[in-house]
Amino acid sequence: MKKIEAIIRPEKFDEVKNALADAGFPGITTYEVKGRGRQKGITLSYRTSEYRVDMLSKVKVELTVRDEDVEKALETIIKVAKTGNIGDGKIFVLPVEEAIRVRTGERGDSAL
Amino acid sequence: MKKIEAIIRPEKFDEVKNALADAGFPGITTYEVKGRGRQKGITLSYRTSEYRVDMLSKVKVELTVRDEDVEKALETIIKVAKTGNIGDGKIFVLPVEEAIRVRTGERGDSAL
Amino acid sequence: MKKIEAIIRPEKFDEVKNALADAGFPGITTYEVKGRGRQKGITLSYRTSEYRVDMLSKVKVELTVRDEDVEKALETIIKVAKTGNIGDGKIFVLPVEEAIRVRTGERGDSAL
Amino acid sequence: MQKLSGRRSIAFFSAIVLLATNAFADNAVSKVDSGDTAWVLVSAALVLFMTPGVGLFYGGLVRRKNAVSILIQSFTIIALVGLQWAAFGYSLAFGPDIAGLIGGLNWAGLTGILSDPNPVYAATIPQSVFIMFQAMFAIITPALIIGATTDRMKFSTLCIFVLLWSTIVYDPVAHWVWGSGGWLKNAGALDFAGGIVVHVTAGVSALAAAIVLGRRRDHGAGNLVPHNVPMVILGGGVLWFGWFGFNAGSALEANAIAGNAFLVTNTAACAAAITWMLISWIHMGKPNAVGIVTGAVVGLATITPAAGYVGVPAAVIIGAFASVVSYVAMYLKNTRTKIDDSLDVFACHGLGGTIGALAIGIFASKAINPAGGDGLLAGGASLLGTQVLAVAATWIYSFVVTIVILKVLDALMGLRVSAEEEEIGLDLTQHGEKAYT
Amino acid sequence: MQKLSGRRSIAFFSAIVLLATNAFADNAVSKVDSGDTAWVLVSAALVLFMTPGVGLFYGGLVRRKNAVSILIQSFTIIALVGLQWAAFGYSLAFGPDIAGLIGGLNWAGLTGILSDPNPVYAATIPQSVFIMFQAMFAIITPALIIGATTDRMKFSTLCIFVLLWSTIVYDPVAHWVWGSGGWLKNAGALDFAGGIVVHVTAGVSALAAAIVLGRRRDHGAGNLVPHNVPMVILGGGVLWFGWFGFNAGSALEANAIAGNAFLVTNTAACAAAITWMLISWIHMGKPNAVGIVTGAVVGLATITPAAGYVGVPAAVIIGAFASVVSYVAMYLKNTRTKIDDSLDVFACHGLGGTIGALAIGIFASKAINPAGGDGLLAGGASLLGTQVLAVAATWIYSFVVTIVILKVLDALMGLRVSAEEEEIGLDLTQHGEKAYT
Amino acid sequence: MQKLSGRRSIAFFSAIVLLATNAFADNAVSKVDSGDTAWVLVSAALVLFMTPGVGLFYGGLVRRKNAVSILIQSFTIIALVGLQWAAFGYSLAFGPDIAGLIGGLNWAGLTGILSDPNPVYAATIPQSVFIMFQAMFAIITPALIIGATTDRMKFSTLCIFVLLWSTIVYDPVAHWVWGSGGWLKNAGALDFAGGIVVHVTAGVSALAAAIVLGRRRDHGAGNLVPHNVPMVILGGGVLWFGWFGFNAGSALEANAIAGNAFLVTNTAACAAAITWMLISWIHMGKPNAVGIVTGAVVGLATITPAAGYVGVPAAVIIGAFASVVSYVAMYLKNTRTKIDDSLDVFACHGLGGTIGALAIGIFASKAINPAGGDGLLAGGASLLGTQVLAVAATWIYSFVVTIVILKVLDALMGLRVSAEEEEIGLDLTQHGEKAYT
Ligand SMILES: Nc1ncnc2c1ncn2[C@@H]1O[C@H](COP(=O)(O)OP(=O)(O)O)[C@@H](O)[C@H]1O
Ligand SMILES: Nc1ncnc2c1ncn2[C@@H]1O[C@H](COP(=O)(O)OP(=O)(O)O)[C@@H](O)[C@H]1O
Ligand SMILES: Nc1ncnc2c1ncn2[C@@H]1O[C@H](COP(=O)(O)OP(=O)(O)O)[C@@H](O)[C@H]1O
Repeated sequence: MKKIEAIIRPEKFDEVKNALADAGFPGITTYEVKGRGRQKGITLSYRTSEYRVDMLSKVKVELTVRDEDVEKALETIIKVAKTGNIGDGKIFVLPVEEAIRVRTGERGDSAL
Repeated sequence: MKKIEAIIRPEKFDEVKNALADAGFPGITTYEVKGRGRQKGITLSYRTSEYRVDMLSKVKVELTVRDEDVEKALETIIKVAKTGNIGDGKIFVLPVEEAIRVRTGERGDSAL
Repeated sequence: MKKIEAIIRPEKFDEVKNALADAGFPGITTYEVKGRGRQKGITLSYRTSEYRVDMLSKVKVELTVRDEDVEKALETIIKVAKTGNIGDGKIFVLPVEEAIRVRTGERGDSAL
Repeated sequence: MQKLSGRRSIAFFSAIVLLATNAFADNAVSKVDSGDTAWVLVSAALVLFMTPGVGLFYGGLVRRKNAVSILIQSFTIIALVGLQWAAFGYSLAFGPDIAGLIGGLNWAGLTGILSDPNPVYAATIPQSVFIMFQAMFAIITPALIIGATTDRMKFSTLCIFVLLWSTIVYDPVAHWVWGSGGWLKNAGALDFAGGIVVHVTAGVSALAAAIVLGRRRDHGAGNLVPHNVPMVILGGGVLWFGWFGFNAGSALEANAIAGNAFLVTNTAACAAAITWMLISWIHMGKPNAVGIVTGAVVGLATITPAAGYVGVPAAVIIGAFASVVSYVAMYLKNTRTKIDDSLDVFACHGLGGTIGALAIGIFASKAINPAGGDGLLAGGASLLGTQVLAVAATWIYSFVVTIVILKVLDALMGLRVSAEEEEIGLDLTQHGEKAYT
Repeated sequence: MQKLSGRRSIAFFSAIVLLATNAFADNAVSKVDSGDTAWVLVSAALVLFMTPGVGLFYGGLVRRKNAVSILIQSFTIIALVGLQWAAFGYSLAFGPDIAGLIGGLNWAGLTGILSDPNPVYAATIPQSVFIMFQAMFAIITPALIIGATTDRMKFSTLCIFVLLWSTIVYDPVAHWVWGSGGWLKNAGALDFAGGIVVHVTAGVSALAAAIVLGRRRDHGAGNLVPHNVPMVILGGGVLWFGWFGFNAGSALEANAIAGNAFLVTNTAACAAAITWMLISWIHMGKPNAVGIVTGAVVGLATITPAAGYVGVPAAVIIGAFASVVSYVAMYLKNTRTKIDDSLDVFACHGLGGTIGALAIGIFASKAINPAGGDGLLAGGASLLGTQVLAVAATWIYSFVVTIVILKVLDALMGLRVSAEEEEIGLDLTQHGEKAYT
Repeated sequence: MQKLSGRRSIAFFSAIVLLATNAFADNAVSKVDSGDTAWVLVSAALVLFMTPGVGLFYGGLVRRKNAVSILIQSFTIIALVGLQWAAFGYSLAFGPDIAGLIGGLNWAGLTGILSDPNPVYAATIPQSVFIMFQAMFAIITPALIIGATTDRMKFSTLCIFVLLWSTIVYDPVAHWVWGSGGWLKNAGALDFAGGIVVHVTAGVSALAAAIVLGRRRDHGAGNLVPHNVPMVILGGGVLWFGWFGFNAGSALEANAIAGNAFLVTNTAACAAAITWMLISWIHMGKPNAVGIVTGAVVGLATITPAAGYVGVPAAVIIGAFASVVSYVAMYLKNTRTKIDDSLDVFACHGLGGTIGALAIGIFASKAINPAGGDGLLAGGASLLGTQVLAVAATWIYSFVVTIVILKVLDALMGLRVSAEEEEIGLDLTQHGEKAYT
């Protein structure tokens, strides 16, 4: 099993969520995070001043999938999350040694 | 070392937290996340309409433990987090290569 | 590639963020988390009562780096995040199998 | 003077006294009654407070990314219309009549007319106080409309729209109904506190604006949920509080008519809130909190035109009936149409104002207000017809002129933000700010 | 008429004048004083605003998952009791006396009694205004109780409870103390603005309700911390603001008694807030913000019955003393009992109202209000006894009847939500809404 | 009595009547006018409400970790100064004059002076009402200062500072300008509603405090962004609402002067808000929401001293000009100095009050208020000089004495929290609370 961690634009989240479900990945966990990368940040203003905020709001979507499903999930996410502009985000793939369904105690792929 | 990531019902969090401490795992980090799985989501209403929210509030509890403690920690969590209903959550186990205590610079198991 | 997860004091975050950028690690993702460790928690008061809150606000900084950069990143974080008091936090290092830049589809080290 | 005035006797008597005590009088403002003045001053302040109240009510209903946007829109409208009113708005609405259609610009700039009462409108308070009380009505009316255009309208265009709309829609209609010589006033139309002038104009214009603007890009996606329900409830509380100034203040005296307006306002709001609660409980299995507050607002809007003319039993009927109609209208809008009147301004205010204005034709009674009229139940056959005329004229005028204004603005400066800006939210893109950090 | 009235002379004179100018008078409402009417109208609006204020104060104190629930409970109570009051509540409380115990239903529906003053209660304002002012007291009282039942009571049962409680507890006690012919009023009991009628009934009933309902499932777990302290402070600010209407409005005239009530109200609140701050600073090492606001509310509640009868020094003593007692009571409740009066309604209002009502028996002085009485310090020996009687009767009656109502409702429809619903929170389970998204 | 009084004639007449009807009069309070009393009672309540309003306005601007801190500071100041005022503050400010500099302690404790009007200050309302109206001014003034000291000042020291500052700065300056016999009043200085007494003292003292305290440790780091913009806008709405009591209430009668003050207050706020919006739009490319609210507050502060003396056109000029000056001052402070007047109290209130006070010397006209004066434009050459004198004296006195007080307190108990406490935030370290959980 692999864990896919995709950091995406918040405004793309609904699309990614739906695309993943359509592609057979209903199970996801999401975080509201702030990120910095190559993107310059945004300019906010307060009274007479402007200031740059370099930590931007992002959504991190996390899903653990069977080894053979990794590519499909990655493609699904990239397809809808991509705008072509800096700040589209990153995806990381990590090894997972075990998965357990709390309700039943099932382990391994069948717990996903 | 392994990292245990348990996604549980928010209302079970206090019990899990206490159970882990009792079982010898005081060190935990938690996230407020939203998740979707087999659970159908909940129905919210707004004026004359109902709508389904498929991303539900969950708590993710994360703890890094020594290899030999993994099973004990898993059992502890499952015991209290389980209600038997859909939405009880999932636990993932990931390999951890190194742990460091910032205060002392200690590394490895003793940093936990 | 390795993923570095550093759980630090919130008040140290700005310093850590800047130090990482200066050390050549602009790309980071951060979470607002709550954590418990050896730290006793803080005492809050409400009307006539005091109560201890054992889950304290922490910031988790996450960055994926090339294998050869791990030590440098760790040192950078430890140097500024350390106060010497209990509650300074922990750093975990996890293996990452793949990284992808959503915008371009690049993979591997060059996606970082 | 439209109101029952037990104080006329005192005013008359005071006049005699003044002849005798003239040597001691500084000037002739002695017709001013301090109690009435105190009440209308407070009422003006209360109505001013309603506009941030609308902002909170709306602000809680939108998503986090547009919260600053709608709150600052309502706040800015205070400033825009406040200036317009002083510059020429008051004069257009209440100035010397021109052909029953509009006031002359004689009082533009508000100089030289402030201290003495204008007995045509309010005989016992300085005209400055009447001007300010009316200003707050002119202000809140466009602030209601923004519930229909939220989440997608350019801030710059909105500012221009508000100024044009106040001038071309609000001021004329206010003149027709309330201005001395206004054609609807002359026809005998009754609108105690602005059911027609405020709620019908705002509600119908909101519908027009929603149609011209088109839907939000993610309309219907089911994620358009209130971001802050406590803020909605607070806004509802501020509105209820301020509405006493709105309705009971419209008596323009601190007298029994004001007392009646206060009482029926409260009662109608209660009846409407409970009715809405019960409908949503039956329809959806749970009593919806936002719905209960919405019901109260519908009740308050609906009783507004009638508050000075009807009694307690009528108030209960009016409030309850309005909730049913408004609920059904929202339901049909959501299920049968694609119109994105985002926060249901039309269903709340357009229908509320209409129902209330027509209800006068049924329930009004001279026993409650001799300066009012007799509706059907009190044997007055003609009033309902007049009310229908007034409402119909206002509907048509508001709808058509709003569409024209918006089409012109669309051509000149564009109405909507870009798709990307809409996705990111108006707070960041229009104001460079985030609601919460 | 209970109040000192320098205006009686004017009223008398006006009467003569009216005979002379009768031809010019529309009717006989000329006894209405516009200044008094303005003041009581405003006061009624202010007291209405206090109920959402209570909602905010309580709403900030509960956890996030129950915030909508308590806010909408307070809002809904406005609507429920507002209707009940118009239907029969006012008549039960203030209608023609039956055996000193209750008003008759003669005025049910509020028809035909609105325009003229009812000189028995307030000689210079239309009765409609008196009715509305009193309505707001009837509304806020049960809205105080929900601080004891929060986080676990079924919304449906709460609605029925409120209607029954208003009818069987509030209306009778209001009649006893304030109603013409009420047995406690006849006995000479004094309660200027509702220390007995409002705060004792609410506080003691809250205690009863907390006992009958039982504790929250996670009571004592130490995680019951305020979810939004700014909301608590805002609520406290709204309450302080509105309380001027509550207390100074109870003079029912804009006169020196109102001025005194305003002044001692403010002073007692200040003294109580500072006292609480100092106690918490000493006791816990830090001045607790929620505590400072709580202290102010305790001071406001405590001065309420006495506001029209005592002077500034007494106000300082009363406020400071009330904070000490309330603090100790909360501390003992938390450490020595298992009672879950969740937001300490009893300690704030039950004890506050009691202390204030008894303080009248000590500090009241006819030098301040000739229509009041003389307490111990002014040489009046009997007043304290009467006050003890009034408080004791109200304690017992409120406590017993509340328990009976709740036991009956428990049997009929159940009082508490299920354990699972309580865990998930009332917002989602009772209303299908989330406070913040 | 400072105000135009068409009611003097009535008062005189009433006096005659009273002779005739003396037998029926309870006492001699009949000079009290119920309408004026109602208005000033309400105004006092409105000004009280402004202090939590300032708390919200400031609370939204600070970071999350200091939100409770600043909100409870403003709340606590109500209690501290409310008590000080009753104990001796009122007497120092308005008591029998000593050498033009300060009032005597004759009225300390406020006994025996409450019921009758004090014709020197307000002839038609009980002195208790005047005392309370003035109390609210004494309260809000130090509550403005905390915008400069936020995020770093110890709560204990702040409490002592507020008590000392009220006593040594506010009370004397209030006496100079408003007290009977005050030297600036005698010199003919005009300050209708506190531009000098409130805004100049607060703004200049804030500047002094910012300098003495030094900067926040992370000042300039660019992360000092408002944590809750809706809270800022709500605070701005509450302030606007309350300011009608502040300014129009300062007429101390419900008359045409009050009406004028209400009107120009609203107009100046509108002009200032729009001006700020346009400047920020041009300067930064977007209309800043916090800026629009800030502009309104600047306009309200600036018109304050002039509200009873100038007309509508002057109000527009004053409001717009003040926004420009305040904007530029903030910009220069941020770019050219290291001063950390954190929430720009000086630029808003110090400059606003100064501009408004000087504007009187230019725009005032006896045509608007015979009890006022004639400025340059009305041919009055000397008034401007007097205003300059009053402003200059107040600047110097406030600045110097504030520095002295703070230096003494620094030596005795320390001004700032520790660096670590500042990092963690004042909510946790000073109060043991978190704003949101
Ligand atoms: N090395 C990294 N480790 C962890 N998160 C990263 C890293 N680099 C970027 N991110 C996350 O990805 C987001 C997008 O990165 P950015 O560099 O702006 O986009 P792009 O890859 O399109 O240039 C950042 O906001 C941050 O949250
Ligand atoms: N494949 C997955 N990857 C990551 N998180 C998941 C995955 N599947 C489920 N989850 C998380 O677990 C939670 C519970 O899952 P759900 O399927 O509802 O429960 P159950 O396993 O009892 O059927 C979800 O809300 C989501 O946060
Ligand atoms: N075993 C663990 N697994 C995951 N997170 C941990 C673990 N131990 C500690 N933490 C996190 O690190 C934070 C700091 O730990 P703590 O023990 O208080 O500090 P220190 O290491 O200086 O003694 C905790 O608040 C928690 O978020």
